[in-house]
Amino acid sequence: MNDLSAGVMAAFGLIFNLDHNLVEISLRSLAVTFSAIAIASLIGLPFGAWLAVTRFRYRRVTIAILNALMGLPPVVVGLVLYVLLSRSGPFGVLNLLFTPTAMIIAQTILILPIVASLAHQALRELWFQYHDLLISINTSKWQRMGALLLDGRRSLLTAVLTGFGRGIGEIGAIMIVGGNIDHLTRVLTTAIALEVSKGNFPLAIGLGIVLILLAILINIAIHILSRTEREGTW
Amino acid sequence: MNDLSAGVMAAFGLIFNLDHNLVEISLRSLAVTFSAIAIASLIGLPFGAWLAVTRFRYRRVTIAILNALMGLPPVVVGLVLYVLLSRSGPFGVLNLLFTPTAMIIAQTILILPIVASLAHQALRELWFQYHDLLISINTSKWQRMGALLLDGRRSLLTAVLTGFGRGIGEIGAIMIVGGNIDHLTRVLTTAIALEVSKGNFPLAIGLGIVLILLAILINIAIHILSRTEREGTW
Amino acid sequence: MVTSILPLKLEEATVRKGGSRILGPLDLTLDGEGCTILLGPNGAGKTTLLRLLHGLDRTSGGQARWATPREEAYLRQSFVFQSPVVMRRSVRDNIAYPLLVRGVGRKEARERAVEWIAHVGLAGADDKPAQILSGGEKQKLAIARALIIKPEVLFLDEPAANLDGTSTRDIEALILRAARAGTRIVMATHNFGQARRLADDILFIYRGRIHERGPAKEFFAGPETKEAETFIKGDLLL
Amino acid sequence: MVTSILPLKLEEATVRKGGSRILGPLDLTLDGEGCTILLGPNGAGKTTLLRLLHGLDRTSGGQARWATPREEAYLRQSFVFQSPVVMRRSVRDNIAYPLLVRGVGRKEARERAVEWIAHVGLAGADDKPAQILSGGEKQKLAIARALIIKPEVLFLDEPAANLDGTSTRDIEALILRAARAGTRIVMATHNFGQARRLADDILFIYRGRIHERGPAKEFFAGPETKEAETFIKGDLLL
Amino acid sequence: ADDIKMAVTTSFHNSGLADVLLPAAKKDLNLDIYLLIVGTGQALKLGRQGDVDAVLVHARAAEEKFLAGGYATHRREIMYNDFVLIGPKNDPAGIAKAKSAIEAFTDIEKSKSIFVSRGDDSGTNKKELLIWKKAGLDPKKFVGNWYRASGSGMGATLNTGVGMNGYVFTDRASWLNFKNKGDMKLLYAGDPLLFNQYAFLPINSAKYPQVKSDLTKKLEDWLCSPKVQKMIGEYEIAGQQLFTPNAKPK
Ligand SMILES: Nc1ncnc2c1ncn2[C@@H]1O[C@H](COP(=O)(O)OP(=O)(O)OP(=O)(O)O)[C@@H](O)[C@H]1O
Ligand SMILES: Nc1ncnc2c1ncn2[C@@H]1O[C@H](COP(=O)(O)OP(=O)(O)OP(=O)(O)O)[C@@H](O)[C@H]1O
Ligand SMILES: [Mg+2]
Ligand SMILES: [Mg+2]
Repeated sequence: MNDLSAGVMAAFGLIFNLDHNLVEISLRSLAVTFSAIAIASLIGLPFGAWLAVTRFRYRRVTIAILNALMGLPPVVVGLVLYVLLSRSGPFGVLNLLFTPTAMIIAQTILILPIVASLAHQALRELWFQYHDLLISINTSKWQRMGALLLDGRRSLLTAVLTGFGRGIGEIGAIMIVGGNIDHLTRVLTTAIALEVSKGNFPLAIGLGIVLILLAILINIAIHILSRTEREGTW
Repeated sequence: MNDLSAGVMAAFGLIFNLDHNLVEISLRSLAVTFSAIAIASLIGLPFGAWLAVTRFRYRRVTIAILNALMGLPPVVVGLVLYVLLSRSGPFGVLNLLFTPTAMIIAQTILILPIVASLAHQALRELWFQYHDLLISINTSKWQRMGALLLDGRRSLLTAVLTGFGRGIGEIGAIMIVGGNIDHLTRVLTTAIALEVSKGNFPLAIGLGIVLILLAILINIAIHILSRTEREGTW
Repeated sequence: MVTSILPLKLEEATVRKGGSRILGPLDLTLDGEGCTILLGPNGAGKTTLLRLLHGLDRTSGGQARWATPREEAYLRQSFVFQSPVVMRRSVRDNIAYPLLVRGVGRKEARERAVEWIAHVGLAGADDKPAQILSGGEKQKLAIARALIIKPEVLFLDEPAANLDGTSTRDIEALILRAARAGTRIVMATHNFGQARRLADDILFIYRGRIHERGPAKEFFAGPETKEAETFIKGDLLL
Repeated sequence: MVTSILPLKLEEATVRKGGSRILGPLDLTLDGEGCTILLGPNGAGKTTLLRLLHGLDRTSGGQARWATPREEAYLRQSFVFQSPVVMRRSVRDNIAYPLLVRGVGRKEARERAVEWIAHVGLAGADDKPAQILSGGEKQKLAIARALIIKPEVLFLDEPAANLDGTSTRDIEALILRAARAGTRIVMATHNFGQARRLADDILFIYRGRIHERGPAKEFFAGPETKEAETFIKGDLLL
Repeated sequence: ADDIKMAVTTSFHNSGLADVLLPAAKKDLNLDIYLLIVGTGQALKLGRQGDVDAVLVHARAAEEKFLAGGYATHRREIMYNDFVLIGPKNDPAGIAKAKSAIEAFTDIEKSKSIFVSRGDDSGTNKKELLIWKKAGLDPKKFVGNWYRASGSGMGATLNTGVGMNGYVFTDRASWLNFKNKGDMKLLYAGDPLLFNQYAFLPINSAKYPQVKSDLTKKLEDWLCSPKVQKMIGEYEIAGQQLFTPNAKPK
């Protein structure tokens, strides 16, 4: 219990002193996860829309697999990526291992199925409403996807935010491909793991509190900016 | 690359020999995550429904926080739980640390916000359709929640499956409160982490493949059983 | 029913939405028996008024009060929406639902639902998912669901808009029967023939206000206001 | 328009849903000009037939063929649904959308949408979110959205069900004008007055079949089949 | 069967010795030993919290502090092995020819070759920092990007080292048992400075009554028994002895 209160104190200490290290790793955390979520949204949202408007033979299986991929174990993703990016691997020449880029790639892989699957789920309901109309207007598949993405943008927010949450709290994959190297690839979660392994629980909990506060702040900010749940929307 | 193909081979070897250890830790993985998802669904689905049908002052903030909690960093959850369950912590007398029960608690905490938040998102659309009717029929809040949960059960599946995916692939929290003890709390993900730390990549990748296959199988099975996406549903 | 939930009184009631006043301020007392028909052009506020009376929309100013406590009042009234809302269930379960909500056992509720399915002319559709019904069939379902609780007040928003001649007649008969059994009917329609057949009195809604009110015969014989006259002419010209 | 997309030919066309045949088999040729009205009881299959003609439902047997390739044909027809579907956009953007889909620039599309908003009597609603429109207003939006592309064939499924007298007359005028300008009209309605005013010929649908077909005058004067006679009587009895 | 929980460091577990000792303990003592494999700091933390019955670690100074806090009843040395320097086969810093550990470290610093440190305050990390200190160098002041503190366990650090083709300071057991050796090999070993002592610390049951003192006593006696000491001495990987038992009989 002392560790918990000490953790809260540590969090306050870190925040109020704007601890130099804390700022650095927090910014790196945000940079990595924002990049990953941007890429994942760019691919995942249209894919989700595509899945919503397209009927094909193996659709159910595809959706089931996509759902399953939401649970991709981070350690495995990190490991496979490590093997691919390592000097002796096929992409070794790119020299990406132990760089933030590798971490972004890892998180993108983890987040993408989440964004795509939740986007599909959100747009399915809208497609159910729009189906007849959009077919009647003789829209192309691209136009249908566009209409869904545009008119359903509010409900896509949850998909993106879920992906963000998954990314910012993730550790298994980025630990392996990033290496948790000080001043290079250390982010909030890997720093926490390090403090845990040192037995320095108060600091670890303190960093954890900072991480959670950061996530909550960003969520509230985005909700306010996008005005979801405004009384007027329904 | 050799590691990858060796990993695939290892996976086949493990599966076809029904490796005794593999079966044990796979079953434990499933038992822990199924328990956690059952508890999280029992609480999270009704809570999501409640959020959909209730308008209160701090609703937006609550939703934003719930979204943020989807990204609860597993390590932090594990750590806080450890401090609470430790012998010198307030719940030490329960002797839960380093037991599957502790792992179930940890995963439940991680999964609950996901299930609740995605359930809310799924039911919001349905509530939009049902709103006038259910108010007109003079349903109580409980009856509204019941109607949404019953009629929206198909779309709740994604929420539950997302939670399942998060749980089965999770490692940060269960490592700390479970301890990755052989024959007691070792599950697929912690076994993978152990092999990675031994540098035994083929076996780690092999176990990872088993884990992913398991997740895909379960997803497909549930999709088939629940007949989502049947042509008839829309 | 021990005490009646009527009269319902509106005092200076207004409804604002999206920043502009779309209804009122208006005073209205609804009591006694019979059938009141709401007439008025598209967008006049008929639906809004019905929703206000039923408690689906709140007053932004003034008030709406039933003779009994809210709780009590809302249990004993039904509403049939302009575009029918059906639940993702079988036809039977849709119609039985208001009974379940009021504590009737599942078995009895289903049995009574089946009776009502016959009354509204949906026989044979018991087990169909309600979503696949045709437009008119959904409308009939909605009417059965409203009547099954034997409401004391029944609000209907263009319930026969999508019905064929025979169905319209059947539904009108059901409404009249309910009216005769003591149910207070308040209904919006664009069908003048229907208004003539059913109405005891007419509320002419125009630009969010009750522009004219009077017994049906007098209204159709010669309305007092110019707007109502133009409105009736609009239909006659058809 | 170089070649016409008409005639549309149905040959032994059937539609099955949920295991049972709900339409057909039926043969039908749709060509020339004018206005064909579909009449028939609730659940007869009018909506299904319209959807089949428009290509929203597929034949389960037999076939439906346009004179031009599918692609071409579908670009030059519109549909107004029984319960209007509106997109989560402003009224103007809803009406402009079919033009955007056909490659018209955003600016021009919006300008033409504004004209049509006036034509259907929605003036002033340009920037309102379409979802908040009243039932009749949504119906008008749907009609504007269908007419803005100047379709060669226009399908309407009870487009005036929720309209008041004046609006009905206005919309009928728009439909007649389109018909005179060469648009082929196919429309389902339960309003006999409307059918009389608009129809060149009548398709009487009964239990999923074309039970009777003929020029409007003759049909109303005295239909050939007993079922059609009963159906007309059902309306007259009102 | 009885069971106890013991926190051990990753480097001990990576050696594979546990796979030999655990079944033997089960057979001899009918005792299930549940191992918690964590960093040194975390292992001692688990002990301080009373969540394990004993710890087996290799960080002398930290152990003394632990004892002084009254968390363990005593400290019993069991065995030792040694630390080694591994690195790329072409050995850019030329440490293979170094005459002492200090010289090897200095060579690496001079050539600015990549060096991946645990950087996690573990026993291994503390020893590494001690050697830098003895060499008159301070990693905190290193310029350039060659000294990389990976902040992770032994296995993860080796993986990182292999991935970067850099030097890594590790214990012999972890390296020999490590599967992902890549292009790396053992380059320097043998300085007495690299001596790595493992000690067993049973948790004080006066502090935590739930601690199974009788069982830890039984285990300690067993570990120090001639038979088990011999087993430890005979444990080999690839023909190399990993540990030297050195328990003093009581
Ligand atoms: N949320 C809203 N914000 C602004 N205006 C609204 C909103 N909801 C409805 N309105 C406007 O209020 C007016 C009255 O709507 P109402 O649905 O009551 O009309 P109505 O008389 O039922 O018409 P109809 O005969 O077409 O069904 C309409 O012009 C509509 O556009
Ligand atoms: N998916 C489905 N499965 C089974 N039956 C269906 C399905 N969809 C529609 N039907 C049935 O087909 C019949 C014809 O429906 P349709 O909507 O074409 O009728 P309609 O003539 O337009 O009726 P209305 O005048 O009430 O609009 C109805 O009885 C309906 O219940
Ligand atoms: Mg209305
Ligand atoms: Mg129809």
